[in-house]
Amino acid sequence: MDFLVAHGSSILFFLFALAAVIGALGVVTLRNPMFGAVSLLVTFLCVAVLFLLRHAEFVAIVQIFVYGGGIMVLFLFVIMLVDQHQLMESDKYGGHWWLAVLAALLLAAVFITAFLPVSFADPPVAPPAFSNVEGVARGNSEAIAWSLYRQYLLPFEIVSVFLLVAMIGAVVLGRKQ
Amino acid sequence: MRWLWLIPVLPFLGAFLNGVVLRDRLGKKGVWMVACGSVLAALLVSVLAISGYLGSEQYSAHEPFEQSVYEWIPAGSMGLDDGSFADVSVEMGFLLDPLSCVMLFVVTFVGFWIHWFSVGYMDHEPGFQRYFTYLNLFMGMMLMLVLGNNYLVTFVGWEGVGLCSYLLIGFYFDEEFPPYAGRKAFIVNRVGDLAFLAGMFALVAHFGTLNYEKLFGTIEAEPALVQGDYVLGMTLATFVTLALFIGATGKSAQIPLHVWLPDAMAGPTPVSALIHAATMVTAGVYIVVRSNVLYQLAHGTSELVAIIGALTAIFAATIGLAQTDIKKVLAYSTVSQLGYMFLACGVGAYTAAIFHLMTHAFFKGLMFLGSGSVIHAMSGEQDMRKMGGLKEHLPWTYRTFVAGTLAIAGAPLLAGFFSKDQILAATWADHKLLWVVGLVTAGLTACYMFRLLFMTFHGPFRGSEEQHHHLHESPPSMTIPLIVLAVGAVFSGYVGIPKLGSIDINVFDHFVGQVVAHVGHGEHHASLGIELFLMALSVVVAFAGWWLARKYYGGDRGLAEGERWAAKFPTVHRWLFNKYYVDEAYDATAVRGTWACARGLFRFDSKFIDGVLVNGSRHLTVGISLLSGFFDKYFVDGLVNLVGVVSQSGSRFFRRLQTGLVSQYALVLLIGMAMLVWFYVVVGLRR
Amino acid sequence: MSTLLDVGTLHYLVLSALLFLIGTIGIVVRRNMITVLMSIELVLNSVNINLIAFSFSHGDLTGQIFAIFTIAVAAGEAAVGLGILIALFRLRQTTELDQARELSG
Amino acid sequence: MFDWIHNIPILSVVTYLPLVGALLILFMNKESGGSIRRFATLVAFVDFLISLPLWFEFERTGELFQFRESASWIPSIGVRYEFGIDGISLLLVLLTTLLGVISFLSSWSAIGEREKEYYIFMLLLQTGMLGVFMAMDFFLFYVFWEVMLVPMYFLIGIWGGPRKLYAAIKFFLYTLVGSVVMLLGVLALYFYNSSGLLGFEGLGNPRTFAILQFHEISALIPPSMQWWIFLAFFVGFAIKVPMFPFHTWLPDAHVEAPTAGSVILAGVLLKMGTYGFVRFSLPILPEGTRALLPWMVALSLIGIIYGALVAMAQKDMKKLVAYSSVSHLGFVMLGIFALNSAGLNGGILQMINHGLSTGALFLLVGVIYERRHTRMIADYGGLSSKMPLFATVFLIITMASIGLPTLNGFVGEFTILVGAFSRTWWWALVGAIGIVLGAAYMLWMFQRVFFGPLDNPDNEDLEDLNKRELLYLMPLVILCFWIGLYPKPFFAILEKPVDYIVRRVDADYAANVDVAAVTAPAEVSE
Repeated sequence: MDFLVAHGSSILFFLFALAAVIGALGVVTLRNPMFGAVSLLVTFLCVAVLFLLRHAEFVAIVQIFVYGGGIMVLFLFVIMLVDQHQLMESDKYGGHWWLAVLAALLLAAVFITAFLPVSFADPPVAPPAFSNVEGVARGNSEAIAWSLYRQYLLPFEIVSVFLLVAMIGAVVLGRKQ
Repeated sequence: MRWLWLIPVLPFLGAFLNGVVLRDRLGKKGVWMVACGSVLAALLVSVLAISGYLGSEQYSAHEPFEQSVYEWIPAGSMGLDDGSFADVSVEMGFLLDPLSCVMLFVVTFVGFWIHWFSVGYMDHEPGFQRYFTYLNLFMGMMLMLVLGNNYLVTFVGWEGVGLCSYLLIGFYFDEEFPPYAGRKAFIVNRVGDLAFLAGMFALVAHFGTLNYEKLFGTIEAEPALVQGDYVLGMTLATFVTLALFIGATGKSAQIPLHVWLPDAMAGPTPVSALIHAATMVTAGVYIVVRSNVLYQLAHGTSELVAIIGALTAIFAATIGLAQTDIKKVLAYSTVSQLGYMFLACGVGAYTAAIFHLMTHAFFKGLMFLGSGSVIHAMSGEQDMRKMGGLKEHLPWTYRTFVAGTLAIAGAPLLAGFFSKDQILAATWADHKLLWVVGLVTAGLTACYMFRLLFMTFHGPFRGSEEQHHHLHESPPSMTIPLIVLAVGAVFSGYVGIPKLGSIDINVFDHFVGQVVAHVGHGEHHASLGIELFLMALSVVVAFAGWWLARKYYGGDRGLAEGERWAAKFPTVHRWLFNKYYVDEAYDATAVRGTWACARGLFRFDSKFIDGVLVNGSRHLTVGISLLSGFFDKYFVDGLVNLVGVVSQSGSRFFRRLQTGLVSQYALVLLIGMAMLVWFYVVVGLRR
Repeated sequence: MSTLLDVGTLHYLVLSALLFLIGTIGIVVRRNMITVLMSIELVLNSVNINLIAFSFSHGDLTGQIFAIFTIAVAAGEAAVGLGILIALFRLRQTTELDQARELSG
Repeated sequence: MFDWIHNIPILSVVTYLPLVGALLILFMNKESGGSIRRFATLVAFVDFLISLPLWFEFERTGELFQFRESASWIPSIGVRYEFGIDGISLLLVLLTTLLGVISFLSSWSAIGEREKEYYIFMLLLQTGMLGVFMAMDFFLFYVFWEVMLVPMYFLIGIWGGPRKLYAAIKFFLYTLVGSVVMLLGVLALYFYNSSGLLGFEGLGNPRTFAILQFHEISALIPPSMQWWIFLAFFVGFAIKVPMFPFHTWLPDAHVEAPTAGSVILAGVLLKMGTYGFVRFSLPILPEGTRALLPWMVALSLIGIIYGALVAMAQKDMKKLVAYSSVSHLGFVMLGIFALNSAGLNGGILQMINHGLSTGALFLLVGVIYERRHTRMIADYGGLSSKMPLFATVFLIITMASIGLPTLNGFVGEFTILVGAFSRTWWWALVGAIGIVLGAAYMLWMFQRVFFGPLDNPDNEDLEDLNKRELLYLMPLVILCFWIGLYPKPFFAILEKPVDYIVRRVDADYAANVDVAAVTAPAEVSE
């Protein structure tokens, strides 16, 4: 029990990390995109939990709302729009899947060589910057709002314009001729 | 006198009304009433202004009346030749002194009568309103020219009359020749104007002003100012006078810029009378007399002026002997008489030059109008060989023409007699050789003028039957100006009766003499005995001229005698008839040269600058890329082919890279990314 | 053992790398465009994990802000990508990537 | 009466009004060409009306630069938003707004396709040009300088003649190369003023692109460096002027551009080069100017004669006028490099004159081009009888162009040549040959087009000028006469800025004038 208490967050991490990886593998391997989408949803939710573990509460909520809600619904709609029969690939993987796996392993090797020699100093508790607004503890959402609407106002506006453009683009693309 | 500025403005107003405001709205009558009315008004104001000036205190004090209207070109400050800085400014201003009085009167008086004559002459021509617009414009410009109180205002008129001359010579614009003649006149004049400008620049750069009174006052007070070394080994006076004289040769059709005037006869005949005989062409003489202070201080130029004048006089007179076109004869006669005036200027007889200018305006204007009347009667025919015996049909034209001919030939007691003799006397005193030239010219003048008279009015009629049927005397609107000018041609000489011993009634000399400075090279006077002798001699010479003309062209013998005479000297006749081939020579050198130059430069522009330099840099760029293309093709491709030959599977692999499959592109992306990350992270971390 | 259990930034990085690799393999090997799009979302998510991890490690909020932006961009990307998919489907009656070979050389 | 213009940022309003108009046109239906062109013309006209009060409210004897506007723009590199006009700019701004209205009016019938884009580009061009003349910050100047390049490129490239693409690309490349080299000069100045660069020491002043600051340090720049910067500026400006031998883009651009484009090109764009010399090269680099003076004058003189001679050989009216521009701008450059008040006064006035008369010539050529769709001189002849009014206006403008007294060209040319003569006598004489040649080629064209028999049957039913054409030609004709007869107001406006520039380049002048002012004070004040 002590072990559980002492390493609670670690255990949670491993659990959800494992689930996320399994979900991801599901996305890549499942033939039916409908199942793939569900599997992707699992990954999204698990990643949201992992965000929580790193004290990024606001991002976690956004992850659930946007990914789990918005994007997922979008995918499901499209999948339903497109004829089911067509979705079943005649041949699931392309011609060079082994090459891809090889390249991925290569990349993995690179990552490992990159990570191994580095040590990261992690703070034991949540950093104060995550919740402080001008030195007063308020909460993660307030801190993000404070930062987003002041320091990053221009990028924020640009992103909103970008979204507008994407929306118009999607509408134009999806329109019947 | 306060209304001096109104004099040039009135004709401008007429031109504006006729040309822009009314146009044809009031009909022909309205047009000529406006045109003639404005000139008449200018004439009246001129007379009032002149009389006002003659009665003013300024006149008694031998001072001119100057009127500044407004500051025209405040060009800004400028370093003068002496190192100081001055604000150069040119004003729009007018000047009334004895010289401009004479010019003013001649221009407005003769101008008015020629306007009147035109009403009848142009009656049946299209473009009536356009004609009078131009003519009024001309009057305004000419008045600016003679009234300006500085070189620049004079230059305005100078260029302006050039423009009007261009327009009026090219009046019959739907034919080929007149526009060409007009353009030729304008461009030849412009060559002269270039020199005129240079003279003005020198004056401005040295004195900072162009005002006549200020300039001449300064120079008269201190002649050394203009006698120092200036440029090209000339003194300032020489430079300026030379420049102005070149300008004058352009406007007054002197050698070598005389070629435009005979061609200018393509315009309507009253225009020839007004512009190319009485007024505009005398502008050169006017400017030389106006600048007499400078000319007196520039010996060399004065001599050149005299020589050019004498040369032109005899040169044009000889050409006049052989021409058959009635207006061409008169045109060469004008050139010749202008030569006389320059001869007078050159020998320092400035008043004589102006005097001759005035009398010439009367008798040459008269003769041009007379020829206009003849051409009118002959329905446009200008060739004298087709005329003859017109005196019965055109009695008034004949009578007035005789008066004019006698006047120009120097018949005793007519206008030309006095003015020409004054010039010859002054030349005798200054330069004997030039005097001989002048005297011979006088004989030639009498000869070709009587030849003209005989060929036109005497002998049998040689035109067609239709022309004969059509012959008629001109209407009174045309004969009245003839008579008025004939009176002038006969009597205008009496204002300048030469000084004979103690009897000095030469009003003109005293009047205009006021503007002649006495600083250097002045007029020499011959003694009384010699003067009388010279007079007699010139009468004899004129008589000889008449006798020659009478012998070959007079009576009822027609042209046979004259042609036989000409056939005796075929080379001479050909050269004279073709005007010494000067036009051809200019055409072959200057005109063609300029054109060749222009075309050559254009070719240079498109071939070299644009072709070689600009497009060359393009070609260079393209060339380099082509070179690298060749390199690619033969070297790199060669290698590739080698590889292909050695291993076909290899080349297939290369081709397969471009499958169009997104997944494969993504794969390549992935591999590339892996390598990049490896490079940055692993290699970078090691360092 | 304790180092392995003591979850730190390295763990997150490894997880992120794993998701990233799985995502890229999906992008490359799958022929169905919907799956490819979902794989792209996976990759973007792995990036977010990285950002959050480093944000925590450095004690700086910027990583979180950036993650939010990434999410927004991902949303836009999905919308446009799916739009293209629909258009392609109308044109070709298929969602398979090898049917769209306009880029073939 | 016009006090209110002091209370608003008048220069910005004048500059950006066309831009706003262009934005509004974006929202208009492209099918309704009529309302677009009316609206665009209205915008240009309002812009002209707003700019007019500047003429009345500009204090002739007041500060050098007036109607100043100043704001921080990019503080990290010291760029400021600085607007202001002196007398020279004032005249050019008014010329721009006036020619703007006129060229818009002339486009009504000339442009038939893609009208919406056309008017948008024209309005953008207006903004760019106005900004160039008003900017007092080199960076801002450069921005406007480049901004105006783009619409011009499209105007030639889309609405041009048969070889439009060639001409447009040539124009673009030429001017771009010029402006890039100019930018090098600007940067050299910038770094010299502040921190120094590439081995040379800077003056250590705060970083700035302010033109007046560069004027201030003109005496501190070493001569060798002035020489190089002058050369860099020269490339930029000489291409724009254009001076021999950088002129070959001009005939192509002029011939291919639509009428309004030619008018703007000749009337305003070419002036930017000469303006650059007056505003930058002379006052900032007096040493460099003096060192390269013989070369500049030589190129100007060659330009005068060469342009005139080449114009004589042209068969295409527009090309003839284009080469005549080379000649006329040679005069302007000669006046500027006479380096005295008379020369500069004349040079700047001649810039305006050339804008008016050559602009009008292009309009006139455009008028018959619209009717007959040919610009070849040989296709015409005897038009005087069919189009008397047109012939009259053409004649007046021709005379203005060849410098007939009482018309504007003469005042400019005379003043230029007086200035040149007093500097070195033969400069003026060589230059004056250009006047003779000018008469030759212009009259040759006039004669061949308007005189002679009307022998081409296609010309039988040509119509004379209509009301709209008269409306846009009349202001130019009136201005030609005004400047020809009473140019004093123009000289009065130029007096102060010209004095300022001459003082900077001619130390002799500064010393002498100041002495004169001390000894004889306040006698000639107005």
